[in-house]
Amino acid sequence: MASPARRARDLLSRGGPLGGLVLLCAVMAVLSPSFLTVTNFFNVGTQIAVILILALGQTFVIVSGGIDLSVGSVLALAGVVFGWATAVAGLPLVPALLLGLGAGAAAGLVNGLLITLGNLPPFIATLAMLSAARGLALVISGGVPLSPIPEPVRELGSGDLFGVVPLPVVLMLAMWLLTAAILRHTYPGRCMYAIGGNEEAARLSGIGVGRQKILIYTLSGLFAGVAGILQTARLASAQPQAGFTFELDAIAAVVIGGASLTGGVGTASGTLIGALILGVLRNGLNLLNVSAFWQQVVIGAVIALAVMTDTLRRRRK
Amino acid sequence: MASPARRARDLLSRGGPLGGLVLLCAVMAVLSPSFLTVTNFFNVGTQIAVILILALGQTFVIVSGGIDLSVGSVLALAGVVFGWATAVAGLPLVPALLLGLGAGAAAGLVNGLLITLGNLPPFIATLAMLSAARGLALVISGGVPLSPIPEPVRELGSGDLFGVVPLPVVLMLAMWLLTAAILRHTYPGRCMYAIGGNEEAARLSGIGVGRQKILIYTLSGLFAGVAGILQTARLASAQPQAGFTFELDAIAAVVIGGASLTGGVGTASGTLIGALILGVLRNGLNLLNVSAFWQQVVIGAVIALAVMTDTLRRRRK
Amino acid sequence: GRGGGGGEEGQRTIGLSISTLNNPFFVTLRDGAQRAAQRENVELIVSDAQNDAAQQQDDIQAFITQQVDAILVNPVDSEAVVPAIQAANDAEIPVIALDRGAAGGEIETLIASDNVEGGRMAARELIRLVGSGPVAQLEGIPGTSAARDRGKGFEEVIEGQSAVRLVASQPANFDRAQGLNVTQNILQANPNIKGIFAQNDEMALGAVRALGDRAGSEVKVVGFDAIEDALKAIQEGRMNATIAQQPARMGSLGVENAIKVIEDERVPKNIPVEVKLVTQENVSEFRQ
Amino acid sequence: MRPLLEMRGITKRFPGVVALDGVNFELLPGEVHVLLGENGAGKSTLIKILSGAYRPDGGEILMDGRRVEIRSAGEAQRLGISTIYQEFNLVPQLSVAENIYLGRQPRRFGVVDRGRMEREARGLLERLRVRVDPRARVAGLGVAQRQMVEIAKALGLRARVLVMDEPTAVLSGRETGQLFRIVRRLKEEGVGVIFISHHLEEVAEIGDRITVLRDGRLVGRVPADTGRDELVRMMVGRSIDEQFPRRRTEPGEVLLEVRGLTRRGVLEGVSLQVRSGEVVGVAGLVGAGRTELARAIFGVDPVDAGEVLVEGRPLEDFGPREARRRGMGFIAEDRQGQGIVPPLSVAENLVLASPERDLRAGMLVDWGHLLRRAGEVVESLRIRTPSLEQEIRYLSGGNQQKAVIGRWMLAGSRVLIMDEPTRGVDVGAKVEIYELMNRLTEAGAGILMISSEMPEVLGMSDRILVMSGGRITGELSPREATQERVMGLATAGSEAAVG
Ligand SMILES: Nc1ncnc2c1ncn2[C@@H]1O[C@H](COP(=O)(O)OP(=O)(O)OP(=O)(O)O)[C@@H](O)[C@H]1O
Ligand SMILES: Nc1ncnc2c1ncn2[C@@H]1O[C@H](COP(=O)(O)OP(=O)(O)OP(=O)(O)O)[C@@H](O)[C@H]1O
Ligand SMILES: [Mg+2]
Ligand SMILES: [Mg+2]
Repeated sequence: MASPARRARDLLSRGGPLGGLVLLCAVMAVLSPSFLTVTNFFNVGTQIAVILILALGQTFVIVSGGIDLSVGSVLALAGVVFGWATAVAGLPLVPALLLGLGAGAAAGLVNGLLITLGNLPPFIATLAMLSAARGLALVISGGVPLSPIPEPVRELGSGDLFGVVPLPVVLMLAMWLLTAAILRHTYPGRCMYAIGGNEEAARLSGIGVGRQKILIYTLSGLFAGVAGILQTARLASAQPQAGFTFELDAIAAVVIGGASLTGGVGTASGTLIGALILGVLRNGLNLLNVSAFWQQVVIGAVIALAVMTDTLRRRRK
Repeated sequence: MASPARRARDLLSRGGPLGGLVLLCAVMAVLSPSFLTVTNFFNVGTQIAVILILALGQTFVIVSGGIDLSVGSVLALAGVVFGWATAVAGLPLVPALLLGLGAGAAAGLVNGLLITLGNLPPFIATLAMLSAARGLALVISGGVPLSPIPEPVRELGSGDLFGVVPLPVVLMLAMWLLTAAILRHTYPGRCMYAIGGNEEAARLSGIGVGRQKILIYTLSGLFAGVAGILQTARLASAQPQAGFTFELDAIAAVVIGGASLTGGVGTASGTLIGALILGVLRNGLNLLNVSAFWQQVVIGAVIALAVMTDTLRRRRK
Repeated sequence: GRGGGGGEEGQRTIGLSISTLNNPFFVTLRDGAQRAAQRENVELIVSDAQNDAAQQQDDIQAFITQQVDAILVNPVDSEAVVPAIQAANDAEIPVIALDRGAAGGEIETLIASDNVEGGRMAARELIRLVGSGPVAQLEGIPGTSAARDRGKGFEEVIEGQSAVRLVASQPANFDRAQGLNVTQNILQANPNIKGIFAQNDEMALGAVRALGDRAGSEVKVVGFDAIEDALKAIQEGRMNATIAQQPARMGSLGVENAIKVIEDERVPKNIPVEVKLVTQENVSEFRQ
Repeated sequence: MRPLLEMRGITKRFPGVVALDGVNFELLPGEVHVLLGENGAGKSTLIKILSGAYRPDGGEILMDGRRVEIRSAGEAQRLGISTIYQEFNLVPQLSVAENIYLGRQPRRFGVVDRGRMEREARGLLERLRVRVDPRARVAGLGVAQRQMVEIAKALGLRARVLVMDEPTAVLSGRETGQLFRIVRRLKEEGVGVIFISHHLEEVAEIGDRITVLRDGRLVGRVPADTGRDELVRMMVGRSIDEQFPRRRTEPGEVLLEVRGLTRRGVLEGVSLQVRSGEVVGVAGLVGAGRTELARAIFGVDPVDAGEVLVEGRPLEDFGPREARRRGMGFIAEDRQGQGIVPPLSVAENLVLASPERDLRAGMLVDWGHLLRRAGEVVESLRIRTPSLEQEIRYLSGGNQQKAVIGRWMLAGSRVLIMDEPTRGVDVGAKVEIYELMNRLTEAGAGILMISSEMPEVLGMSDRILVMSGGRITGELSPREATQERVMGLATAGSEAAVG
């Protein structure tokens, strides 16, 4: 009933630094004539696809009050497992894909078990996985990129739908819708908000907090696996170094999108906006050919400004 | 009166994963004959000095319920400002040192202002600074390492006290004692626990939460400045790339040491133990000549185990 | 005497500190060194500094603790490595530098290829391929010596002529995925780009993915390092050239010279390892 | 006499609610001025404006006839206003002494003087006759002890205006008596006290004047000896006849059986039965182990020995999940920490314990169904909220409590464990909750009710268990039970346990 309406209100009035994004786009459009074009629009989409998929998985975790530092490494592990299965072991496409995604989900499952059964803080458990998954990716690949990648997967990285919409953008939007649906319309999704909002109250209300957490981290791992396949598709090779320090970008997208690291707050749309802010920023700096050294200064300043625009606007009301 | 005794009990019974550290050292001692030697002991000390100083500054922040992602970049900025002042501008040692430390503190101050006045979540504010400070370090240095570094500072990186104790270890222990004293015995230190434990309660008790936060982040920046000078001293050159991804190690040391990212909990001794676990682990793997790929897997596994040992032991009681 | 941590009595031990094993180039260097070590019957201990200058100091310190007979170091940074080298000097362990020099301390010899010369070579080849028109450069991690030196040689040559102009130069941090994204963006602002120089092959391969069918034909791509994937791309015509260093040779020369030094033979102060231009004509020589 | 404090035309708006609408209030030196009103009437909001936690949208505050601006808690303290808040404002990780002196720890040469702080805290606690070690961490204290620490903290300020927002809600008779003794002494010293409570007996006992609020407006100011019925009419706008309308039903089969439950150091061999249609009250002093018993039965904390049977079958694996599945419900005493999920809507808080009923295809949340279900409870419990989608953290304390009870009604629990179910609930709502307990027992449910409010225990229970030192020291029927007999059992045991 009121729920879609509430969602729109969330987005416009309080949720997500939409204001920051709009402002940023306006500035870029003025500064660079190449910015406001359809191709560039899809370029930005393609470029944020991998980070956004990681960030969507991360959204589950952050909404539930946790954190997943391992997503970048798990991305690499999933990609390399897939690459190994197809290029080295010579498995057919589907089993290879399942192996890659399975590796991602398995890494997430281990995170979940370490946190619930091992009683580790999420930061520690996923930090350990950050190191271990990267190590495994290196071991499995022998430290070198694995190829060839089968044509259908390479197509996923560079093909288009109807000759216009790049497939990475299609995949990313599908994952976004899936995430929004899980968060808003499924029992596990609602549990994420409850656990993040007050874990003790959730437990005392009979929610199986441990089981839900295991599911949450497994989902994050699975999303990292999808991102790993997509990254492999885009690069046409499986790289053990893929996704290095991506965890910071993924968490940043979620938090810029209005989620709170203390849990209970966050939406798929917010995360999309957060990823877009980061993507538009990098794209714009490239278009403007800003010098390498200054780029980092500008990125820092704009991130702060984009989020501040939003919090100040919210406060004024 | 009872406080030193109580402190010791804290340390042994509940605080910090001392158990994990002891176990780790025991295993290393059995596996490698070179481990249990005085030189190696000081080697580990020298190796963790920079990370520990960052982590001690980070302890203030984490105890107060925040996070500082910028410490690695601020380290580089402080080092480069110092290097520029001495090697390019030709300032005498003391003003150059003050400039370097001042740059660190100033970066921290900006973090604090963004968080209190700008109303930004600490994650966002310090992420922006992570990027901006690194950019400034590159701009100031022109992207090249700056040298020569004056002899007294180089001596700080490689000299000894009484011909045995390396100066980095001396500096690190001094900073550790300072941190412990601030946390335990000063008004701002107690405010950190209060703010981290229940910010609303702290505010309603009349604590100037905003002012204290500004102080906390400035302190973290200042500690990063000290770490930057020490890193410059050890490398005998000021590097714009110094401290890259150190924030993760620094936060890890604090959290492994028993602090909670939700705030209110954490000690200087815990952080020392956390840094030692990381340091002994890397040192040991080098001594054992474990292959580079497997090292990361082992590091991940041991971090998880070290902290788990502790939480399981605590739970059993 | 020696051999506290050095394996069986009488066997030589050499420590090899590598800047990073996350790059196939250095993996090849290590393989070359390991093959030479096997051939010469010495023990080789390898450690990976993961591109962290401080970690490298720690690694070298560990070698000193283990009392190895010689140290091969592939510095993360020429200046940052100095204190560690001095420590080895104090412990009277000879040090040989690989790939990158050291700004101080006593080095028996430097076995390296010249990155600045490689940059120049790449610029000349790109100019030859493009003829005239705008080109772009993909930079490595800002502040690293490889990015500095390669960029310096490349820009020096480009600025010395007027047919080919450098219209965009952006960092992609030696990373393939970033090379892809940044190239897309550069093409957006400069659709008529005729050539791209990437400061390593990883970024060049990212650029190739971004260019799609235009790679190697309409838009010329020159990389650096001659990694296996790049050689394959050149053979297939998707890339045009790369600069080959000879990492395996660097590794084996390192071990061979280390043994000479241990046995008190004299070695020259500089042992240059040629850089070679790899093009479609000669690429087959470089593939194993 | 000139008023110590005056508030004139105070207005405060929150999104969707006008919490205060032009309220006037005054406080004389040496007066205990009681604020009365239903849940959500605006009492806490008024005193939070006084203590600097909120800024008013309109109106002015005068102290000693001079206009003052109170922009922060620090300024309020400097003006001599000290506040005990309704929700706990302690730092759980810190010691009792440090909480008492939070923000103003005694210092020597810039170093916190822990020794002096602990000595002075000990003195304060002794004045309150609270047996708590000043060095103990607050996290380990029960709610009553925490409340006493809050009181000590406020007293330690030696304020001229002492504001107490429902200080007695979690206290049992003994502590309340001690608190009142101290309040009387402060009155003699000329301190003005603002006192908020839902216990009308207390109001008559300690108060001088009463100001009644309804829906954010001032309804009237009357002397403290005004009759109960009159006060209720002013607060609620209608009269409420019976305070404890317990309708007894014939007990049916045993729903809940606890056998020899033991948790070392806290519970010892506790056995009890709750039958269908029965309300079993559990009385005891602070720290008697009643909360621990409730938690152990519901499987929140592990036990060392004993078993719990629901409808004759033992719980298989201890845990709230299993307990809920078997038809148990649990209302925790710490509403903020264990009851509500603050950032979630009222609706979602209500359905938290019965999510499966709003699922379509076993998976997807049917929001329409969910909101309808929640809406019914909001109506039947008269939960005061601007909308079902309001975040529950913005509701007044009493309304939050009703929502937590509503959660288990929606779950259709047959065995309810209620730890201080009417804590912070207004008279009207209290009767509604009692009525609800009647409805539940008539429908065949059984209730285990822990309460520190003696009249409630005596008035609502079909049987009364008295606990002390982690054991059940006696069972009384409502006929034989009197305040004195209950206290006798409660103290006898505890003295034995301590001594
Ligand atoms: N921060 C807030 N944001 C939005 N609404 C609020 C906020 N604080 C209080 N309210 C609303 O203001 C009204 C008054 O609340 P207040 O807490 O003052 O009631 P109260 O009289 O203290 O009730 P109780 O007896 O239940 O404690 C309520 O409708 C409440 O929902
Ligand atoms: N979280 C806790 N950690 C440690 N000790 C606790 C905790 N909660 C309660 N206790 C202690 O356990 C004992 C029993 O407390 P409990 O809260 O069960 O008593 P109670 O009879 O419910 O009294 P009340 O709830 O009125 O404080 C007390 O000594 C109390 O201090
Ligand atoms: Mg209230
Ligand atoms: Mg209790």
